[in-house]
Amino acid sequence: MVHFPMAGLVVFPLLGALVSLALSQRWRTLMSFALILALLLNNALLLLQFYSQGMFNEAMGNWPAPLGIELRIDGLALIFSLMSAIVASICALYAYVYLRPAQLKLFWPFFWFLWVALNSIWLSSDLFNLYVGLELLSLAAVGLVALSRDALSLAAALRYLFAALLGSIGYLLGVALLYATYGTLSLVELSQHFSLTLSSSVALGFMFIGLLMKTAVFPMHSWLPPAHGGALTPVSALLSALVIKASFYIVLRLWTELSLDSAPTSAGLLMGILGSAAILWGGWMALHQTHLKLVVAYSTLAQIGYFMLIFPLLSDTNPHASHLAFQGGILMLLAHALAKAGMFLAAGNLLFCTGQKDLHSLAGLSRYRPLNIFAFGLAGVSIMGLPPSGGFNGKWLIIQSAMLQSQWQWVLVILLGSLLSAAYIFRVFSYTYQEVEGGDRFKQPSPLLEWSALSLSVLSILLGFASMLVLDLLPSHSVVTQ
Amino acid sequence: MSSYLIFAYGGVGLCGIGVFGFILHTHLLRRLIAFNLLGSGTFLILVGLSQSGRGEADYIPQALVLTGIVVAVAATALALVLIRRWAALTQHATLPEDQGPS
Amino acid sequence: MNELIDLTLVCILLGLASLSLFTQSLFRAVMFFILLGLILALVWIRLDAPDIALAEAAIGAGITGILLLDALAHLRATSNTPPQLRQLKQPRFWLALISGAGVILLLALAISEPLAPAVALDLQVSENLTNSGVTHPITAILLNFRSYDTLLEVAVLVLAALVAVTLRQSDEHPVVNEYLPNPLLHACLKLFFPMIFLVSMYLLWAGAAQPGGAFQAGAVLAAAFVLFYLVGLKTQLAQNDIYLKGGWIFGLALFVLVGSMPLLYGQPFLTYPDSQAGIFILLIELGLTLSIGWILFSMFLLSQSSPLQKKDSP
Amino acid sequence: MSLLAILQSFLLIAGALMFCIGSLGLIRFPDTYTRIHALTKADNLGLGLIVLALILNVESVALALKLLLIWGLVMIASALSGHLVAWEADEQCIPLCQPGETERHLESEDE
Repeated sequence: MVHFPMAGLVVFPLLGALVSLALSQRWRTLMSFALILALLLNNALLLLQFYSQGMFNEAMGNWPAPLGIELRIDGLALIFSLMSAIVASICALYAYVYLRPAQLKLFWPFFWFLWVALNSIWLSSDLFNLYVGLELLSLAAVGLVALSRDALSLAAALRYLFAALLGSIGYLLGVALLYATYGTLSLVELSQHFSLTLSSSVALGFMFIGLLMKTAVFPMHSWLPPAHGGALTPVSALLSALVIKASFYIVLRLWTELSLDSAPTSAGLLMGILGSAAILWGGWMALHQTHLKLVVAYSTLAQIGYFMLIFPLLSDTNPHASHLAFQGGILMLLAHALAKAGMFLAAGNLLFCTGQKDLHSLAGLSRYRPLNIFAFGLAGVSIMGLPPSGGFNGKWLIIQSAMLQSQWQWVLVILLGSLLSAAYIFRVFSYTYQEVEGGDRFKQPSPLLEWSALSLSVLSILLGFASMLVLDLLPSHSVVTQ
Repeated sequence: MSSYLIFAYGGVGLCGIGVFGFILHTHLLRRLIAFNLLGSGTFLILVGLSQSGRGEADYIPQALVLTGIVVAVAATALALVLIRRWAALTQHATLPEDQGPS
Repeated sequence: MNELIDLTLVCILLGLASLSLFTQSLFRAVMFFILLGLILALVWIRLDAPDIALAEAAIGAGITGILLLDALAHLRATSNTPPQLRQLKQPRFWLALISGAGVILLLALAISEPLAPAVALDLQVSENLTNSGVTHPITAILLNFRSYDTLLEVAVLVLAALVAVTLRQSDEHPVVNEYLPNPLLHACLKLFFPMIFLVSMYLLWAGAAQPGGAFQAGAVLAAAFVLFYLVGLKTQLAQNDIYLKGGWIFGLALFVLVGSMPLLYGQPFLTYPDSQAGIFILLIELGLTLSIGWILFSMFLLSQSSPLQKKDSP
Repeated sequence: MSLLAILQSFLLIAGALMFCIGSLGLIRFPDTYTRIHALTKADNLGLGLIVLALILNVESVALALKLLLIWGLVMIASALSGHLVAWEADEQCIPLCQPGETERHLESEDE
């Protein structure tokens, strides 16, 4: 039974996909929720197994790497798997209430394939397997965006699809060069032989460009706001919270496993500059949107920028500081996943109340739908990085690391970005506090919708108190410098 | 120069042309063709380059390319479905931002 | 001499690629692209990769070509602006040119470096081939050593078909079977159908020891289904949602089932029982062939049902 | 150089020439019907010559029969596809070009 929990992360969602395609409506829903429960349980088992035996690998088909594909559970993979389990199950609950039956019927298989792809990416330590996982993820995400079937979301889906395809090919080009140079696809084995020659730099360059395009880092971001802002609400939450994290996760994995922190600092600097531009540009654009969901989507752009600031701070000269930056980045990623999912769900509820997309229509909601505004606000606290929240702890660790390495420019960027995010979130609030005449003319979302949004927001705050619990899962010096 | 390497360079050319076309064209079908060229170029590099390192057929990259081709076809089919639906709804085969003043 | 052939092939390849991107007529562009696929099949032969050549001819050129042509017929009514290469002042052109040239330059630089692979993976493949249940290395890699990749890849295919269903118009009528009422076609196809199925199954069977396998066989099967449809034979099966989706997931379900069986015996996911790997691989491949054929066919079929409303004014 | 080799190269070159002529016809002939004529006739003959050349070289009868089978199948397929193209062209009332006339419908077809 030792092999069960790890394979379960892939098998259960695959079963979910099969079941949701094959069964009739009632059984589909029932089985889907049963499988979600099974997956949550599975994650808990895996956590226990990890506590008892630490990091472990498993060879698919009993063929060890480099010949076969090995899955790996380490702290990072486990954190991301737990994160996706929590966010996905709450989003599924939300979708079950929110979507119309015809939409729900199509939502389930896409949702399950998305989860398969996410888990396969978190676990994989094989370059080509990551490519297949990425493609599965992109196609599932594109399908989810196209779920609402109107012209706007179709355009968004097409834009997203083309960006994602180009990104995947960039990644695959890099894999091709790396395989030709080192003769292996296993990340572990690659890290043993890796040296930063011309061809491997070119390979990594292509891979990073492709992956960052899929993550929507600053100059390659234009596909994200319409896709995330225009999709159905539970889909937006899934995309913003989880999907963009997957390609970023691969960048992070490559960077740390191949010890790129000892590479010339220009690469890290470039990533930092892109990140800073994303923070400022995303914040600025979020401040000027008139649609609520676009505000939240642009806020995602800005948040991606913070993750990028990890890279200039990872260096082998100061292991302590770079470890702080790594921990801070992971916390930011987690906090963003919870908070952004909560924010999107809350925004969806607000839009449901008013029936309009415009920010002006929010007037009066604070008085009549305080619970939703509260959920939105709690998520906003974490996004802005106010204490006590996961977002605050993450930002604080990154700032600490930047100060220790006296890279003050990043501190400045983070402070500016926080100001911007405070501005765009309070701007939304200011609309809701406007008094309107005519009393309560808003629709009332079902309590399940309200509470699922609130629970995610609360979790993002709780993360602020439980940060150490999460960070303990990471190896004490995950950025090992050989 | 081994024939493997020649085709790897051919793949490089295909990639370049593919990227050029992908960025230049606004017509979605042409963009899709460009993506497929890019994919074929990548596959050629993958097989050609790793075989030129060994000097004989290497089955691992060949198997990877087989997987890659199927994935590319799936992506192409998906893109075509989207493009058609988009064209049916809007009578355009380009994205709104590329349509320009008309 | 051989280099001369290779160089000629590369030149044809690049020429066709440019033509397929930059001819004015979209129809010709698609034609050049299909032609490119056929030339690529030759190139794969020259690269000692007959499996890929088969797949490229059947899937890359064949299926992609059919889908592209089919889409083209539906896009006729859209405003088709031909590529404007002469607008040199457009920043987009310069961006494209710089990116294209940059990619070529970087890749060429990277390729020109001498290679010294540290790991000899192909040796490991040939060492473990006897335990894999098949004698053809590529089938061994695809369905045993790296079967996890293949599992996810089949999921990608199912997903693509799923999007096609998602976007089907809700108000549409059932597929009108617009078959070709040509007596000669019917007569010849009756002759050909058994042969096509035979070829498909042969490809599947041969995959264990020679080039071939589930994907090539599936593509051939899909072609047979499309021909079935064209001559107006019963394709009512595909109208039924249950059969349609059941056909898609059959292969994937079988794969998952066989793959997770060893979990109950305390072995890793996707492990085949000792000395019976060959049978299980054949079983999975059979399921995959049927599903792949069905998926590719239903892609074609589903696209038939959403004809483009003709524009009133040009 | 043996007699066999000379015969083989003769057949191969002749076959390739037939393909060239067929392709030339495809480019130069004025309308759909004559183009099909060029393609189906010349290419079948070309393939036949090449198959003959290859048969001279094979060891087993089975292989020779396989080559012949390929030829036969391709002939049926090309006859069928040629017929279908002509039939469809006829359905769409694409006119036959009269001598001295240049193609008209093709320009409109490409748009």
